Amino acid sequence: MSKHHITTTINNNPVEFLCEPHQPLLDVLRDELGMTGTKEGCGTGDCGSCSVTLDGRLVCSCLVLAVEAEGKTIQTIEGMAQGDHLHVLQRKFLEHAALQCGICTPGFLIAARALLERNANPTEEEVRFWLAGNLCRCTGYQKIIEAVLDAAKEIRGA
Amino acid sequence: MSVLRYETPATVEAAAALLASASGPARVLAGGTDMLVQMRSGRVKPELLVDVKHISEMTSLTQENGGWRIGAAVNCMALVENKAFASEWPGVIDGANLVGSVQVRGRATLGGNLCNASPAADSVPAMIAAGAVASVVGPNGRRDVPVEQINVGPGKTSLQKGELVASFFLPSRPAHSGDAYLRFTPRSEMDIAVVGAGVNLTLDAHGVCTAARVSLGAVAAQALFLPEAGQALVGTKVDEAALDALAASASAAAKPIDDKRGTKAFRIKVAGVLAKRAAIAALARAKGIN
Amino acid sequence: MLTKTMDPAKVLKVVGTSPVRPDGVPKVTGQAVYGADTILPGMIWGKILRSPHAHARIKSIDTSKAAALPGVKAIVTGADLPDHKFEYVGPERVAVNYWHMTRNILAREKVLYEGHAIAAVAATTPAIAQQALDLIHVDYEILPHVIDVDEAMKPGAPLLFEDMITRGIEPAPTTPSNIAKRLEFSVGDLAKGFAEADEVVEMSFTTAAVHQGYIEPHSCVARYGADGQCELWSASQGHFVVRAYTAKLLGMDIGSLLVHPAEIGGGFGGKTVVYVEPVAVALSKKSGLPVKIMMSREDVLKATGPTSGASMTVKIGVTKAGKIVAADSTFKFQAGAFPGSPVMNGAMCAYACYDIPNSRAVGYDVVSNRPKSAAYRAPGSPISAFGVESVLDILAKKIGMDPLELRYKNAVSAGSPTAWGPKHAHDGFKETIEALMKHPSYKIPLGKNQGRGVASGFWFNGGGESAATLHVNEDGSVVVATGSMDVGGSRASMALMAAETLGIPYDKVRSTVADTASIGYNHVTGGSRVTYATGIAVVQACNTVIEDMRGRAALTWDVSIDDVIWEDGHAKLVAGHAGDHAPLSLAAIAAKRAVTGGPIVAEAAVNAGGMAPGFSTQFYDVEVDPETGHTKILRVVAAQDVGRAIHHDYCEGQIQGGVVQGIGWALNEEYVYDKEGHLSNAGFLDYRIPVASDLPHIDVVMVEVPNPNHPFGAKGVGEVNIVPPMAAIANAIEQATGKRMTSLPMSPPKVLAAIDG
Amino acid sequence: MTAAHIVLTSGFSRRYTNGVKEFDIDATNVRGLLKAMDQLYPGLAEILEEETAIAIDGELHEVVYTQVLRPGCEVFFIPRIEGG
Repeated sequence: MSKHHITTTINNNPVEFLCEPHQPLLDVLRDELGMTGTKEGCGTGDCGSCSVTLDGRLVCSCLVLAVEAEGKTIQTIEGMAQGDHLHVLQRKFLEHAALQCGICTPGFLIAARALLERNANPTEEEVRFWLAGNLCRCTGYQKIIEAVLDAAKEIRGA
Repeated sequence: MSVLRYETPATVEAAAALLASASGPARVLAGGTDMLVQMRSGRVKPELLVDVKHISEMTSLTQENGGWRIGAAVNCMALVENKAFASEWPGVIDGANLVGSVQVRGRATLGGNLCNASPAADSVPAMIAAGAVASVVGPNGRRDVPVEQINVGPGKTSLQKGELVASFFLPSRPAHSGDAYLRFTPRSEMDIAVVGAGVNLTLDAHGVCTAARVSLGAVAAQALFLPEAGQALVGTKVDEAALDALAASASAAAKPIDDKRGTKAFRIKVAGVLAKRAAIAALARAKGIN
Repeated sequence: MLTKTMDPAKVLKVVGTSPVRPDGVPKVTGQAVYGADTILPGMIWGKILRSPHAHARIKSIDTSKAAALPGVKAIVTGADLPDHKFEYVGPERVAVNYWHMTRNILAREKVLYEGHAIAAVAATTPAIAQQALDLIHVDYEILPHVIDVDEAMKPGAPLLFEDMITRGIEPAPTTPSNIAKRLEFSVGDLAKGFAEADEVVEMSFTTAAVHQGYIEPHSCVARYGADGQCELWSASQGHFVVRAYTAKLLGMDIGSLLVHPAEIGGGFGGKTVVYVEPVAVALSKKSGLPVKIMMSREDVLKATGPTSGASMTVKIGVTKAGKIVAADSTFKFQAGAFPGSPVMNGAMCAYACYDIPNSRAVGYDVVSNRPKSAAYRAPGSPISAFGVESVLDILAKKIGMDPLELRYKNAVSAGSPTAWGPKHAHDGFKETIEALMKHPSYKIPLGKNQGRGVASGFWFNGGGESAATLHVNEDGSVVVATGSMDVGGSRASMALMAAETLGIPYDKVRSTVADTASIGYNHVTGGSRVTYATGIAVVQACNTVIEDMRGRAALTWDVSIDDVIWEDGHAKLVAGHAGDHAPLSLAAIAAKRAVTGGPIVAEAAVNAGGMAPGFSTQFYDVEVDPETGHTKILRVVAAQDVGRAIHHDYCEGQIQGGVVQGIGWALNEEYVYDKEGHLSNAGFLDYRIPVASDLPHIDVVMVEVPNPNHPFGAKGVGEVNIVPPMAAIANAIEQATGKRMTSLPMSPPKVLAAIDG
Repeated sequence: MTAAHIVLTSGFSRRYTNGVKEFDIDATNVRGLLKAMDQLYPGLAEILEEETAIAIDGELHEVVYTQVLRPGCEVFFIPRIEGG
């Protein structure tokens, strides 16, 4: 077995790991590095539950090979709060009951943060289309959209 | 998963050499959003992956003699976020902006979308309509190939062993030109085109169409380039009659199959409907109303 | 023994508000531990080999090459599980047949659907386990298969069970068939009823099998000890039922299996059964190591229970004045590979909203080469409602009556008869119709290619066995523990009910779900039963603690307990009683608990009855593109009787979730099988559940007609909301296009074919 | 003491009480009712306990011995409900 040695930065921490070339980044995060906050819902890039950012770009970690992460910076859900200070999106999701079972929530939070970093004043339509890559079966999306719009308002200081 | 070799060449020529010298199955890895799904399902079992994302020529987006040179490994989001390119080729952006989801577009590339050779690929009809030319690099040098000649069937391209697409060239645009791409999917996002239609047209000063390229996706073994459908618009003011002729020509050209996403009858009808609507959108853009 | 009922009109401080759920922070920070997140020392990975054929006899299984692969630690097949007698055990509707169940966990004589589990391997890495699966050789004798329910019922159809004689037919048939059971509910005189009708409509409908679509695939971790004691971390809707099924399938006694409730990533009824748990335990037993199994999305869609697809005929007669005089329907439900579709629920719920003097509902439970069906949100009711509520809409137009009006004229209320015997004991349905009649959006004018459709729905809601414990901590904070798995926020609801009953703030209550060794038996979290039944147990435990604390205050003040009342979280002397004792808070009493007798603990256990059914009436505005057949949902208003909303936002969230699942069921979701009986859309790309950009604002109206049998008037909320959407959308499409769609899903190709005629 | 009026579903009565659907039984709780039914049809109590739910004046319950029967109440034994 010929494992690759990969050096990355995950949630601003230096991280090194060994992995097989065929292993998706999602499996390494969960099974090798014990970071189980990123979830697998389909393994084929159709549900968004495994969303992370790679060098600032929102991606599905099930559709990225771990070897491709060499020298890159990764942000996962585990790094979203600063200690016990929740990110405004995390707070708004709780306040707006924007989660029920919560398996899709990490993916939604990572995707919503990527949106608000690009567009601090999105319309409801823009939020719905940006988050169309994240599937949720419990909530019917309504309260997720309200939570993201409310978070945007707070970030804008409106 | 058999033992898999992963290489990250720095030049297109090195990538071509790796592919040419591979004994077992070898594939280019650009965005990987189709490749990894096929590897996971076992439909594809490569023994060598050539990751081209470290090759600057393939990851850059530059203006070249009035047109644009797009690296085959530029991801769709980067393309969509480039304001200068997006304003000049809105139709190509329509296509790039419909590939999968935001997450998928963060990785998926025009080169990968083309060479995966899915008949329903969203960027391909728009690129064909735009008249894009692929720069193909192989063991015996480079050649230019119009995009419509790359795909020859589901999962099959005209590329020889060791060849890969390095970049695309979009020619400079004459005045009063506009392009658009529309697709039909049951969901508003996150879907594979049941039918796709790309139209690119140019008007003269009086609003008469002087040139038109039409392409359909997901209605044949590969994206279709339809010169006759384009002719239906040339010489007209792209009025209702011309649009109906375009729709009829598009429907006639469609050779779809029944599958889990749509029926033959549905695709034939909707091919015409979308071709017409795409032409209307392209017309508006050509007149500067967008 | 029901708890004493709070006065419904009493102003409540905490119940009805929307505090943050106790499991919220772990879920938004990625710390929550779901079925696949548990990691144990020395853990290895299990993978399951599944049948590539829809129907085949297993002649032999050769695992020798796989066993020789370095890193492989254990291999199991059906032979590793004990077999069971062929018998149906338990209630008729939900009868469990372990002979069937063990064959669905790991095939024995035959594989009955593509994806049917045959063998499983545990190895030191997932890759080795996958490689080992490819080395297992199975010798199949491929048999002809049948997928469609009508085809499966035809004489001469391939038989899944060569000896299956239809139950429920007297005298019993002599030849085997794929029809597992026939049932019938009839009341009154059909001929007389239809004779009185001015308008009669008879129409046939089909619905496609649809999956619950939970985003978390089935997953668990099992650790079987050398002493025969086993622990299981499982994401299920009922860890006590997982324990019972797994122990029975492994031949273990229940006491030696401890099941921890991992967080569950959605269930909707689909995780009230077991698939991977018995396999993981068997692999752990054989390997001596903890084993983790996680299904892929493809496994979930190919091999876990969708709800039935169905074929039905519905005939209803009404008078010009809008009285429904007769109804006669036949429902044929796909059960999948083993008997057990929700056809009885469907037959019972079909007319349950309406007072119909003469009615018959016949049901058939039919097996075919598809995964065994499992419960999906009000199982059976949405399927029969699609036919009944569509026909009612047609009849309303024929007699020129507003569809809400027709429903209102026939709506049941307390005392109305049902088709299965007992009279309704609760109101709530008319109120949902009135809510829509008064709703401003119901009068918004519609444009070209647009239409408005209405439909109603009924669901029983469950009660049953629940247990809860309450501990009072030294500082006056309390711990509420129940055995009811929490998906939709029930930990928050339990805390709300405890805080209100005890008279303390919500954030003084820590609400948890206890494992099977730490709490009394709790039935599944399903049937919308938890807030009702487990809520009753929680309030009873609180009342027991209140009695205890009143006693301790009386002891402290040297007065009789009858002179002490409990109010606003304090023990107080009855007004006007001699002596000037200041009220004693919970914290004050708890601080002195040692001298007044020791720890303050109470456990309550109930078999709750007196639950009230759920009613929902909804309308949908749609716009249909006449050139592509695409249906866009413009507006949704969903009214539902919730009794009393315990947690306002989570109650509303249940209704929004059910509506959107209904929209997916109506427009895009289906199983597409090819000629070889293989599922061609086994993934979230082509099994299309709704995405955020498909949907408008979903306007929820929570009607509150309290159920006096619950301390706070609560009724089950989780399920009835999925019953009306399909018919309502079909009715809206008919108004927009003039075409009556009778087959789900109403996908664009089908709608366009109808429009083009 | 007026008796409780007991009704079985037609399917159930066909299988276990050769078609007899309705009974009048003197009983103050479900335990007494089940014992009386068992006298009429030996073994019926066990089946009622395992296979049915009970509706007393329309209120649904699982079969529990201690459940009180109001004089003259209407009792239906119906199939048990299982939800999703």
